[in-house]
Amino acid sequence: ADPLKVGFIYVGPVEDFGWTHQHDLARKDLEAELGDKIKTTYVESVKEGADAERVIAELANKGHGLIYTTSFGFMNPTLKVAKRFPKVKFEHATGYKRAENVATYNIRFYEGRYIQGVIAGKMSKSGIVGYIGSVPIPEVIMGMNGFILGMHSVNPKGRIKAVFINSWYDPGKEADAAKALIDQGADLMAQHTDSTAPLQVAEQRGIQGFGQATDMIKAAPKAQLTSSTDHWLPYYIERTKAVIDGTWKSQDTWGGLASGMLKMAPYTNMPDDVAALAKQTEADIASGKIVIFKGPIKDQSGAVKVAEGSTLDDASIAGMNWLAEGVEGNLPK
Amino acid sequence: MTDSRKTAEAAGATPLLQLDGILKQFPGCLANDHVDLTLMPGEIHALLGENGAGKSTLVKIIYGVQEPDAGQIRWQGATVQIANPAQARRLGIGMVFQHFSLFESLTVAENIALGISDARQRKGLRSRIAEISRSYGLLLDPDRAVHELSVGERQRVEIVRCLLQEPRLLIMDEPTSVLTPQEVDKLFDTLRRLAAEGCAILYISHKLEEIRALCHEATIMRQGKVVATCDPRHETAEHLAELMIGSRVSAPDRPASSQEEKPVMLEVSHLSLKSDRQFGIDLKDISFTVRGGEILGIGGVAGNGQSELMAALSGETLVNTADAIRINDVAAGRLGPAQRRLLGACFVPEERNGHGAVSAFSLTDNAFLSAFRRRSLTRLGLIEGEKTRRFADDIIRLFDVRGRGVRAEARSLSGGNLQKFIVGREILQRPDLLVVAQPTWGVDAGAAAAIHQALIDLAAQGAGIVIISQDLDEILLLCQRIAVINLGSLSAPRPVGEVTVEQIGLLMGGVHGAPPQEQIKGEQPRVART
Amino acid sequence: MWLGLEPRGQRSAFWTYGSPVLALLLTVVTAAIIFAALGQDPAEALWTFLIEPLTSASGLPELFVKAAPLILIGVGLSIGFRANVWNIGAEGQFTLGAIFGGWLALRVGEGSGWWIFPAMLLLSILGGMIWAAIPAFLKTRFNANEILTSLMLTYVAQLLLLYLVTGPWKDPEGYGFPQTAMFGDGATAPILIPETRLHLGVLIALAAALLGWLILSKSLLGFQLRVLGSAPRAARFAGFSEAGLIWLSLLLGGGLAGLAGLFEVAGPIGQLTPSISPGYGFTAIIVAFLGRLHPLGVVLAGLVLALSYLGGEAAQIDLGLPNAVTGIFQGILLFYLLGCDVLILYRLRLGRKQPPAKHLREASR
Amino acid sequence: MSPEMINILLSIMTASTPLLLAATGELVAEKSGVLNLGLEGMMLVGAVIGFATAVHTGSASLGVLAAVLAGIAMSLVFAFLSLTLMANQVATGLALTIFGTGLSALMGAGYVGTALQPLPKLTIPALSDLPVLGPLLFHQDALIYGSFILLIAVAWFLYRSHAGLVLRAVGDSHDAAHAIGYPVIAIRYAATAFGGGMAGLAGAYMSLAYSPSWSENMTAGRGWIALALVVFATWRPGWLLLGAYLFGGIMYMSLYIQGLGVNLPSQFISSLPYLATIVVLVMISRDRLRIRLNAPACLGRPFFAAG
Ligand SMILES: Nc1ncnc2c1ncn2[C@@H]1O[C@H](COP(=O)(O)OP(=O)(O)OP(=O)(O)O)[C@@H](O)[C@H]1O
Ligand SMILES: Nc1ncnc2c1ncn2[C@@H]1O[C@H](COP(=O)(O)OP(=O)(O)OP(=O)(O)O)[C@@H](O)[C@H]1O
Ligand SMILES: [Mg+2]
Ligand SMILES: [Mg+2]
Repeated sequence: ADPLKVGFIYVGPVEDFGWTHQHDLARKDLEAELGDKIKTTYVESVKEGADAERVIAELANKGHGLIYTTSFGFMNPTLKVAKRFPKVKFEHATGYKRAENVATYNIRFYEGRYIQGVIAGKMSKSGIVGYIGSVPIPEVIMGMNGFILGMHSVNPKGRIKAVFINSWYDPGKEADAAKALIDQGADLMAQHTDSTAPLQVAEQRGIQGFGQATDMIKAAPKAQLTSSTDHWLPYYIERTKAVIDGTWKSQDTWGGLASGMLKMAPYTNMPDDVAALAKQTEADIASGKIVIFKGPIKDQSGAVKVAEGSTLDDASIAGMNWLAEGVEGNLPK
Repeated sequence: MTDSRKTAEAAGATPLLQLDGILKQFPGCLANDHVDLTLMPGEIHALLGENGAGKSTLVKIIYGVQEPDAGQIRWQGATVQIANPAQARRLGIGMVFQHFSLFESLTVAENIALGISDARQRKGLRSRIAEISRSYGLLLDPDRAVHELSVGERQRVEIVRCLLQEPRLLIMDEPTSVLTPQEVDKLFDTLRRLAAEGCAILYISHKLEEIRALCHEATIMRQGKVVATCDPRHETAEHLAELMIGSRVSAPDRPASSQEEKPVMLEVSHLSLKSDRQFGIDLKDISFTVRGGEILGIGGVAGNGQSELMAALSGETLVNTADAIRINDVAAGRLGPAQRRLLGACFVPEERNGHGAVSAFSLTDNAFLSAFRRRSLTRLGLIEGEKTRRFADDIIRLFDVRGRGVRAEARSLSGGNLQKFIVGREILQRPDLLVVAQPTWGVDAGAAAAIHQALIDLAAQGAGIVIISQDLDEILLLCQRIAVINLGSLSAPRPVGEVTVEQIGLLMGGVHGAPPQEQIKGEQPRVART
Repeated sequence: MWLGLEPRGQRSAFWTYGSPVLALLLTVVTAAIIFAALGQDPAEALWTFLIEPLTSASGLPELFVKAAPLILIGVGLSIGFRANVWNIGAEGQFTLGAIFGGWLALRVGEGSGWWIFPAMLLLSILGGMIWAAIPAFLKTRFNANEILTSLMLTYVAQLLLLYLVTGPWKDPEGYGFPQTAMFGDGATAPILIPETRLHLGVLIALAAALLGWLILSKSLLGFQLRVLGSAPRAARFAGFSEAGLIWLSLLLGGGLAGLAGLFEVAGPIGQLTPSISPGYGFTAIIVAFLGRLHPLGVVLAGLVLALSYLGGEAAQIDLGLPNAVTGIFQGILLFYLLGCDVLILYRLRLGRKQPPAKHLREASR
Repeated sequence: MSPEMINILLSIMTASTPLLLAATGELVAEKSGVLNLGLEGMMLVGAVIGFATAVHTGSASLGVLAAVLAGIAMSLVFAFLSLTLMANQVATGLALTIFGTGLSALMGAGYVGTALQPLPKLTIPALSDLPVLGPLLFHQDALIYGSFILLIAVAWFLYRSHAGLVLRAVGDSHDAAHAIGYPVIAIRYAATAFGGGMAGLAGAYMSLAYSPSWSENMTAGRGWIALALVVFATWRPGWLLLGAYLFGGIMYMSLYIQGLGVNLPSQFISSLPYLATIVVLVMISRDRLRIRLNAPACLGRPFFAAG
């Protein structure tokens, strides 16, 4: 049979070394894995908005049987095109709307954040972590909350100073934000933006921090403690094979450490006991021994958000719009 | 041939400068057509010709600003290629441009330094400026910015810049059009002294009387060619004019000054206005009236408030009190140009390109520019193309505008033709009041005569006219009454017959004219020559 | 001197139209060379880039959908540029138009009524105008350079939109994601051809171009704008109000940009999100110049630019070329156009300037 | 002064330096009458070329040099179009920015994510160890010192040297300068090239010192702010320094106050630098007289030498 044509739509350039880069790595590996059973195509730097629908439709038009749309902003365009091409299968990353031929998938990034928080609780002397956020949306917010919960598990006095730079990628601004946070006493740096700038600043200023999306150890050999890294390949192999086999069904996948979609870069630049604790935490999250969003959890104002004894369901996590106690930052109301 | 030249040549002296068959072609016009010219040391040589005859082009070639297409330049007998002004200056050629080449934001000393290519010569510049200006009576403060200077002072900067180079040839392109009679006398003294010291002077002017008073020799050009050489001291002005133009120029019929009282068209009373321009002149308590059929002349040296007055009259700047300007008995001080036109006033500004006309627009569009209201060239906010074209065509026909017709762009017209077009556009709107600035500035005799006649005819039909001009001859020729503007104040208008040129000159000189001779102390050191 | 220029003294009618054609040809040649350098077959790459996008059934409608905002904004900008009013903040005005119109769409929700969409149009124009009124006010009142103020306001507008969609206007059922609810049917731009995305905005863009041309070349208003741009003193002399024309240019440009913004969010996008424009406001500047600041030229230019985007995507899908090729293509096209324009007023003279020929010198004796 | 204050000042110095470098170059170009709006494009190309060169050669100095040359090359494209072919300078500058953005993205694709060690700090023995002044003045990367030296050199050149006088004269009246024999176009080419070189340097600062990496559009509008700075400074070098540090300070402080937990949506705080630019621009521009006194009278006007 003809090879299955698999299309990928990226929001950034393939070389952004963050989000898109990880997807594209997986695409290449997928092609290597499945060989001549598939043929992949990608379109990079597709702007969220009117362009997305056109490009997705164009891929469908050109005979692609499976299309991965890899940014939240592609959600509605994906659904619109899916309606026009019922035979084509669509996979949309990070969204919540599904259809007969549209599945969704995402990674539980907050699990990695929790481990980072645990490490931070051990490593930070000032108890203040600088956290550079991109845009105040649930995915970023749950990361911050996961981080502080992890940190509080070993240091209940720990604090996060959060700054939103309102951009996913702006090295200059990220560097400035890192400096501002360090100048305010932060001695560890966490980031939910895609450039290596904050880690580089940390390295220059002689403090440490965490990478994002990929292993950034090369940019900050002395500063990086670990990094939560995205691994889309297992999912892509499974879903692509399902299309080839004809067993594909619409579903929602939210994979974490257990599924291998989230991995932690090596624990470096830290004492052995901290590394051991981190490894243990990682294993406990994967095994379900640690449930991250388990009560009691208070928000910034001290109001109880998750009661003692209860845990948050996935829907509440996915729509998280409050910052937990210990996070200093502001969300638009 | 003149006496001095005869003796010089008899003595076997080499000419300082010899031009041989200079040819310069511009697209669509042969600016210099095999021009020959010989200049002896110490000679004051006039270059005469109507607009566009090629005078400026010729001297720019001598000064290295432009390159001749053919021909030879010999300097002290040796053939030279003058590639640029710096080289000209090294040879000992200095030039004062028709349009000054000064930098407004820089100081006098900086301006002068810019004209000196040799770094060594710039050493001790200030003391040398002081020395030169003392010895020639050209007082200058080296630290003042040029934009603060009067036109006369600016010219002094240019002249001092040349003198510092110890020139052997000084070229002056229309130097007197911006000076008061007293300043002109002063300039002539300087030039005569320079000539006596052996410096040759090439002197361009349209003012024939001046040339007769100053120059030893004259070369007359027409359409790029040399048509005659003569000794101007032995010619009448009328003959010189005839040589220039190739035919007789008749003076316009003087308007009959009727005794009966016509209605007042323009009444300006106690008009005071702070200039909004950077280095503009404030208008101070200006009052005058103009009646129908009358032509009032406003003389004065450029830069004394003429442009501010023009702007105040045309409505381009508004005055605070509406009553300060009344047009056709309506208070108009707060009305803009459009409303003033509807009251019956039309205007011809001094600048043609970019002010009176848009150079990139066709003549049709330019006809529309200021006339669409009085000629009702719009309907429902749209331009009536055909009607506008007819109007433009009328202007071209009635005012003998030579060009490529109504579709030609304004920039493709020569200055004189564009001026005729603009004057025609305003006159054909049948104004009750016409305010004209510099109606014939830089316009040759033929076109000037036509414009003068049109103005007189308009007055004869009952319109009131104000002419703001630096050209005293023009005012004396056309106007019944004359007033002089100086530093923003206007003298009381007086009938032309009752004032002498000297009186007018004094009014024009006012405060900031030529500095009094007494201030110049000490004996007059000679300019050293090599 | 290897390149001499000689003023013609008059616009050349031929080159007024010839120069963009020449620029386009030179761009195609250069693009072919770049493609070859990137290891592609130039002919095939050019085909993919310029022709292939139009061959599919949805190609032409998509071209117009992409071009419509560029044309709408470009027409407004070209009118302003003619008057020397350099509004480069159309991107921000576009955003405000979307916000204003989107506000009503969110208020009415699923409600219906014939008036909703027209009212959204008016609101979006108002929004764009308000954003453009700021530079107009700052320029006429304080003499502040509109290039810089309008540009800075673009960043502010984007942050405002981001604030709204992550904050107060966030879709309550959207899991906190940064976007509003989808607009209701009553608040969505009518589709002209079923099964395509060709929406009313395309027609309005073409109508705006026609109207813009009428205004610029036939009306008193357009005349005034052109005079202001070519000779500000002449405009004052003629009694045209400079401040008034600056206001008008900016409001017109802002209003059209706002309208374009609305048609994007109420058309292909269907909601407010943080990224509603792939830089239309900036691309429209190229469109305006490419269209020689002539509204009808802007239509052509808008289509050419839209084609370059579609072509860029096709080149990625079919040839695996990087996306940056599109930006380079656009930059080069604009460079060539600006360069070729010299031919309108000047004649080219190649070769070294000749010293006066001997025979000419002889003849001068 | 507390160590925190010193750190804040150091951060502001870093944020201000690219602005100062780019604006110094633009000042010289504008003084000669050339308005080059392509700063952003030239900075980006400088940033990517500088970065790539440093990666391949392993030498930051070579990277800086290459960035300067790249900036010059870009500015010469601008100069050819706007000076030789007399294209509208505003349009050409915009085109340069669009082109530079695309070109840098294309050239830089392979370098995203590559990390580089930042420019070494120049420590001056003994002096660098002084309290307060030591870290502020004697422990910086070379380009921060360079930005001061270049600004002083430019101020000296413009107001103390004859060549600078000629350059200002060309900007004041190109016709007069031509008439007395100065090669207007050549001088403007040189000034434009200097502006381009400085923009390239500013780009190199971004990619080699500020956050040593390359990413698409990494200058993020700083070229435009540098342009605004020249107007802000009304073309005077001293004020340029003040302006660059003021803006660098605002850019940095807008992030700093967010970290303090001020109760304002982050988007509002993020928009502060832009709003501040507008406010300052308005305050400066109100004084029309000063603008006209200092602005080069021929700014942006094409020149054609007849003859
Ligand atoms: N740069 C140029 N390009 C084209 N034509 C030119 C140029 N300079 C001068 N001309 C034309 O050459 C002719 C001679 O001009 P020139 O300036 O030498 O005249 P002029 O005798 O000095 O006149 P005026 O008395 O008005 O100063 C005119 O027709 C003029 O239009
Ligand atoms: N970029 C531009 N800047 C300034 N003027 C321009 C520009 N482009 C064109 N023009 C000129 O402005 C004038 C008016 O242009 P307009 O578009 O109204 O007329 P047109 O080009 O002849 O088209 P049409 O007659 O079909 O309306 C023309 O002389 C035109 O050539
Ligand atoms: Mg002349
Ligand atoms: Mg037309």
